[in-house]
Amino acid sequence: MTTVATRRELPVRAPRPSLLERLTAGGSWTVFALLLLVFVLIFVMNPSFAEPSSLMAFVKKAAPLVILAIGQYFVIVSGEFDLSVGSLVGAQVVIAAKVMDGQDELTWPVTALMIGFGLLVGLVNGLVTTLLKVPSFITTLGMMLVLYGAIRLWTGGAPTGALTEQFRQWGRGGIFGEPGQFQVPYALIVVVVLGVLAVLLMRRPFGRTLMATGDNDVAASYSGSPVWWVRTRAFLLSGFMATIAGILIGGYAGVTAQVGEGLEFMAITAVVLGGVVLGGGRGTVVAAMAGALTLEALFTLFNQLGLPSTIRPVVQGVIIIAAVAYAAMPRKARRRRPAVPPPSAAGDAAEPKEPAPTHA
Amino acid sequence: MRPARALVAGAAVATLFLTAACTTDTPTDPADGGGETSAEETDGGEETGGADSEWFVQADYDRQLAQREVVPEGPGEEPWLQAIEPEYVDTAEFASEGGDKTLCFSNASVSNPWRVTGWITMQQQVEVLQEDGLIGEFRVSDAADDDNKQISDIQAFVEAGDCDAIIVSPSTTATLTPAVEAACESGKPVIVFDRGVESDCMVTFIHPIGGYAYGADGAEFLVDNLEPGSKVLALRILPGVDVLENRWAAADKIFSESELEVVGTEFTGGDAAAIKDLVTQYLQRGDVDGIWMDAGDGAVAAVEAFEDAGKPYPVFMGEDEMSFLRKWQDTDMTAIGAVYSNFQWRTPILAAQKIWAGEEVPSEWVLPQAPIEAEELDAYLDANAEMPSLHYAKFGGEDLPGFPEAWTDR
Amino acid sequence: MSTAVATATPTARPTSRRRRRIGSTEIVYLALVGILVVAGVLVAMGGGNLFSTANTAYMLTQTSLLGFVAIGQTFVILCRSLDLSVGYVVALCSIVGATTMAGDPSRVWLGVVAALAAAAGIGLVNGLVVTKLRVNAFIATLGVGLIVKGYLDTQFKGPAGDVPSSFQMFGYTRVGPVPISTIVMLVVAAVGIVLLTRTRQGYHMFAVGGNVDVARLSGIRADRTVIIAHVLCSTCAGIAGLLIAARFGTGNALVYSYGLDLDSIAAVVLGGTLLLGGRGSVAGTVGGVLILAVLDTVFNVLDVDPFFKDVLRGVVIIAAVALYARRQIDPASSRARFRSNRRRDPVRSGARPDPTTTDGGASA
Amino acid sequence: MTATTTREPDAPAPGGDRDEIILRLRGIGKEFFGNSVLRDIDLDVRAGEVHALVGENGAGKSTLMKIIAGVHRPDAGSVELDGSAVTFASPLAAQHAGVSTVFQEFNLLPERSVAENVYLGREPRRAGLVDRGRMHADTNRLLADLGLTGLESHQRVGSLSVAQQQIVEIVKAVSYDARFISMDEPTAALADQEVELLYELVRRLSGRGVAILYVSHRLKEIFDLCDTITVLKDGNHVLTTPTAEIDPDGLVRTMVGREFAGYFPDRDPSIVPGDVRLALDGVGNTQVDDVSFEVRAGEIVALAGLQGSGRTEIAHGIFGVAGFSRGRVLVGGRAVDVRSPRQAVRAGLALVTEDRKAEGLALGQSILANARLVLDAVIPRSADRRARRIPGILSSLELVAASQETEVQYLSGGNQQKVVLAKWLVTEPQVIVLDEPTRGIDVGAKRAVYDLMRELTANGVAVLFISSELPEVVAMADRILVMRDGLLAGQLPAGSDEETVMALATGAGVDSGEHLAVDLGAVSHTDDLPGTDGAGPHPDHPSRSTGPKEDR
Repeated sequence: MTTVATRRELPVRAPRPSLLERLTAGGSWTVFALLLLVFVLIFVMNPSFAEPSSLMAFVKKAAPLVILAIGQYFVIVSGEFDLSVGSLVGAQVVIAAKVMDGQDELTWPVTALMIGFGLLVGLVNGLVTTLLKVPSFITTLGMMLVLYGAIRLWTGGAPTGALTEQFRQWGRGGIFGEPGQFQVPYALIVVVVLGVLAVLLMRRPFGRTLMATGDNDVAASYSGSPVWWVRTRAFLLSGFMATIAGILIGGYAGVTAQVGEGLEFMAITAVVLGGVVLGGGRGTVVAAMAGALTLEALFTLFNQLGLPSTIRPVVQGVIIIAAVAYAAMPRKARRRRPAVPPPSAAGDAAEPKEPAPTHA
Repeated sequence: MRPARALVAGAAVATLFLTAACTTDTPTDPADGGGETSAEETDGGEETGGADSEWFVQADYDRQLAQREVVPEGPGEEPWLQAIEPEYVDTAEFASEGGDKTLCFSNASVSNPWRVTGWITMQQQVEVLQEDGLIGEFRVSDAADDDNKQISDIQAFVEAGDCDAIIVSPSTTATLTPAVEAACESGKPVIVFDRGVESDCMVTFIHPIGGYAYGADGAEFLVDNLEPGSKVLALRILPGVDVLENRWAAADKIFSESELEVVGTEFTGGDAAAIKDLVTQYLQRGDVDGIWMDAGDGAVAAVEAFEDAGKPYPVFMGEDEMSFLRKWQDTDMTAIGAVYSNFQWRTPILAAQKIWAGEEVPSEWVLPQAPIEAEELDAYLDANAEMPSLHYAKFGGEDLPGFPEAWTDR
Repeated sequence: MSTAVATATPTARPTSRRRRRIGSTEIVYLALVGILVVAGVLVAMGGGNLFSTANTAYMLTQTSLLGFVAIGQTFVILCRSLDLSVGYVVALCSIVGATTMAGDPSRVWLGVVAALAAAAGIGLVNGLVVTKLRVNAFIATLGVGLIVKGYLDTQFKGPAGDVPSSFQMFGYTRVGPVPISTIVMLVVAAVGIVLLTRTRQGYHMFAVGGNVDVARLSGIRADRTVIIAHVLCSTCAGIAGLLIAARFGTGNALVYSYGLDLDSIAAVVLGGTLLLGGRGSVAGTVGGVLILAVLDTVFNVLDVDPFFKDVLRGVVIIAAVALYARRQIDPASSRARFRSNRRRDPVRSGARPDPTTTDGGASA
Repeated sequence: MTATTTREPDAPAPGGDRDEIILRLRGIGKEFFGNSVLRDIDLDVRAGEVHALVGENGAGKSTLMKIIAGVHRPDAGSVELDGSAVTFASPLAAQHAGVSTVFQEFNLLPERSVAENVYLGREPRRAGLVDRGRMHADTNRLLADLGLTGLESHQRVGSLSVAQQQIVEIVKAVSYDARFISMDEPTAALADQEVELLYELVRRLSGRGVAILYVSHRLKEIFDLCDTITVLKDGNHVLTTPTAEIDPDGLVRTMVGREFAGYFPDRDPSIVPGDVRLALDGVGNTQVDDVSFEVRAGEIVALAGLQGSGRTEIAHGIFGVAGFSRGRVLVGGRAVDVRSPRQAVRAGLALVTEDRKAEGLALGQSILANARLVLDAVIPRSADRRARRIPGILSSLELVAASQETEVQYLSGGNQQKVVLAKWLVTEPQVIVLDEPTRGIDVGAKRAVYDLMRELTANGVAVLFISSELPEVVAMADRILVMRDGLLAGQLPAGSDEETVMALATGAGVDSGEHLAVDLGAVSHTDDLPGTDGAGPHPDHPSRSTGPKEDR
């Protein structure tokens, strides 16, 4: 807002802010800077990482988290949480292995089954949260326990069966070239496609409604948006993305008992790292994906540094806090966010220069 | 605020007075021995335990390595009844007529495939004895890896007082010691297996040779099969678990005395994705000729990392987990399947049987523990053909009535 | 999470004596009684007795550990914050305590003080990061937790330290069926109740959690209040750590894998405290912990498959909170019902109190 | 102290130090970013005096209040309390010095009791613990002193009526032993019958020698209540006069610089009501009962009545927010069963809610996003196509902002309301329900709303117009329906005078004399954005132009 606008026509876009302004505006640039920095460091540490095949290997590893971040983004931007994705990923892999049990002809049916299951979990999360009014933190926490237990109950504690090679290609294989040489991983294609779709979706009416619902669900519902269904769809998307992530992880590394553990926190961390505000209504999906990439890149960097693996959590913790703290740093008063969830538009706008967020 | 905080502190203080005042069923002070073997602080730089860490006890190391060569007493076709250098103790005091006994088992958890496999074997063994009418009730508490809960579980068994024998598979050696000792004092026969406790109060402590032997089997294999100067990557699950630490301590010792170069020691949490990623990155930085693992979980992922990177297979130390054995056969690489004898899960039940019968049992019941070598591979693959991929070849349940359904369809 | 929790806003608090509606806490204990009855019957049908000394003792022992942590968690949640680092604090304090005592009975006090000091320190850090660095509590405490984890993994390989038997009594002694640890937990709970209902600090926690701007305007140092809540939370976790040490006879770093963080939050919410702060009670939390403990015991006595326990736990937590949400929807007016899940409720919740932005927009 | 004495303007009532000047401002000046929003303001407020501070949007009232309250520091001039110069570091410091301010937003915790709210931050203690007995006793005594029998210290604030909450606010201020209390539009949120409660309280306070600075847009209150009136205009002190020496028209002239006449757009005789667009047939629910009426195409039907009389509930019923459980609703002749706003929109209905911020807007989103919201939410398929009309609508409403990407939270109340209107206009509704559409917005924006209503009728839209401000009801409506206690109390033709309406609304005109005084609120009930007062034409701030000039 740079001029006293007394003209009648509104410009579609605000006048371009200065470079500095853009660099320091909002949380999301932080993540891109960090991402860049980490990659530069990695390249310096280990030039061979810059080789295409190495990068592709990185992509394969990072893809699942990026996709989880997309799903988590939808939920968080609508003002909710999804803690169940981790155990959902685990459940999906185990289901796949047990049901297809290495029979190629079952690959596709099972994939369909998994997607169905993922959507079902999302639906339950969504409906319990929206209709039964259970805080999504609790809903998805419960779902996390349920999935964890149910799956092990079903498989007697340890995953059984096996994944088919065909199924595993998604996470393991690629096109163009032979395994061992450079390949464009399917994972990369999947991520790009889903990423683009997500961006488009957020520009669609649904995306706008989702955003508005996260910002002020009452206003949204008074405007005819079916809040419960909008949020439920966010959970459905999260469930779907978790399924895809499961397919990729299963493909990448096969079946183990631990698969998926802790991913929910990774995903949320990634999204927040991307400057998306817990509580909803702010942030871009691209930044969320960048957050996921940054996180994965960090882990890679730790390896390249030969950082003792027991110290890594320390560094990780410091960096996450630092990044978020930086993004939360008051530049303009209105950029401030309350320090505790959920960030409401309320609060800290205390400077007189602050145009009053008018409120009833 | 000051008042309030003071109050909290005060509460804690008050507590301790209460504590001091009350009568107690605290077990005898485990300080002796406790202090030594339980880990003290290590300097921050040295992070992966190993030969020069508090986890390495030369005497135990030597004993275990020696025990590998000893011919165990007992029937060869029933390794779970064999014992190495047993010192028998008399159990007449526990002898009791009749059947329909109540057998209580405090399980650390069934949170990994190895334990799941063993747990099935144990249940099958119990069923046999229940058929015979010896065991009436088989009461189980699963602590889900929560030491605190397991302590309560054991206490509950003691409280209940109707257990004719208490089997404990401790989730952590040091922390369960007090509870186990309490159990011993209850006068019931106590059987400990897998991980031990820092006490010898139980009637018998059943375990395979141990972590040093396990780690050494793999390390020696790598040393024998790799050119001097070759690079070895050590993949570990997590720090702080004595069994695993011993495995690495032994390997570390052997590697340090060898020409091999250990390019890295990584904790993977047993997560296949993490393992594959780590190995892939090491391969990006240079060749890796050998892989040493402190547990088989995710071994296949490590192998695949080589495939996907288009690198030749390393000399590989895995475990007797079917997925690895099968991969081993498919790829025909130079490998060894270290074994932490899964059939030990049968032994406690049979030990209970003996104890009730008043037969003597070894006070420390050391079961044989031999790795699977290339020439035995096919045999074990055939024997476990139908078994799921996370099954363990040396589960020793082939002769149980439930075989194979009990293990195949869980 | 935000909006759904807000459904609770229009319920009556016990504070209004006249036409007082039955409060959340009462509900929790009613639920507890209900569960006890059902469970007792189930066990009885199985030929057991849920209330045998053994089972009672087991039940109560189970409450102590989670109890301490959840009581602490109540303070931060009341302040609209959250603490995901408690698990790591417990682990750390078990080790700090045990290593400081080093098997020497005369050093018990030193160990206790050291452990609690360490805990308070971490709480202070949590509070500072949340308030001064304005990092969302979820991320802040997650990060601090990771840092502690890294320290533990690096410095301590598994069990460390040695607790003299005199202090192990804290873990094992019982008065009748009631373990000392449970008594201590109840003492701490009592302190917590006094703190929240009888001290300014407690009043201020409700205020900060209810509406931080109102609190500020009334001269409450909001940041300080949140920091103190975090310090208290960690301190309680520290006591839990000492309990662990006493029961283990040593400290154990791996305690952080017990999932105390999420369990404690679940217990607090189960106890009827709003996840968004401003309303709740320690008494309720203790009730929530008891409910979880009873379930644990019953599952144990009935020999329920460990994995099935997780399923049931999950279901119970969701169901319980769903029930609260039901009754928390204010029947007073249809509009209230409709607005129930709004984030800013203008007049009725006295929202948007920033004195510097008084605009002409009339409230309705 | 009773009403009569407070109404003696020039001669404040007898009794000791009633002339003593409690608060004295001299040459107060304030600049924000180089443009001055207050220039050389002098103000004396005496003990026991109720001193009105009036002025149009941007006149500087809020800034002045905030300087007194210790929110802002003056750049020039001095604030004297009891003759000694003071500077308050914070609102709290001011409060402890006996200078309290009752802001518009309630600074209350709904979950806590009255006592806990009143003593928040300074709870009485004994032995380190909060002395709850004393706290409640003190609160009850305070309430008794102020003759507030309806309130009780244990009540949960969230369970109180808006008026009671407002009173708790004031009680809180008083509890600081305030010698000076400034109130910013204390009646803004109150229904007329509730206002009396507040009057009573204010009079008691002044009776106790408290000096009161009373900011209001409702001239009726000012003339009912205040002894002295100070008018600010564009940051300058224009006039201070005893109430008796000025009449409403003169006052409006001084503050608005505009005659009242011709303020409302005239009815266009060419518009004749068409078919029935909206018909309610004996509808009812928990809030209202047995309400039947029709709204025709091109007709403006006003729904008048006191707050809580069920007007808004009717709107919410029609719109499916809290649907009717009885009776039928017909839209365009077809019976519709509207169970949600979504269905309402589909049926061709639109509702401009009374609470802009809470129900109308996603404050963190852009103007465009908000304007598109209904389209995106209800008819996503054609949303993009129909959204193309938005820029045109926005500019026809003369919305002022830097760009469509501006987040609405940075707009003035008036411009925000225009966004809400645009959001609904773009859906081309058959029936539009306007619930207090002019509340809390400035003159210019109000005029825009009135013009829009006429324009809508010209286009054959049926308008249901809910308002508390009688002048606009009388001036705009073709028919006036009056609600009372959830029932339709009666229907009045266009041009009925306010007395009749009020009589009907209050029931048989009991003491309706109270309400006969002309309420020019419609004219002067302007939007006091601190931003407007504060930032002025600061680059970072569009709402400046929502000042009086906007409607020229």
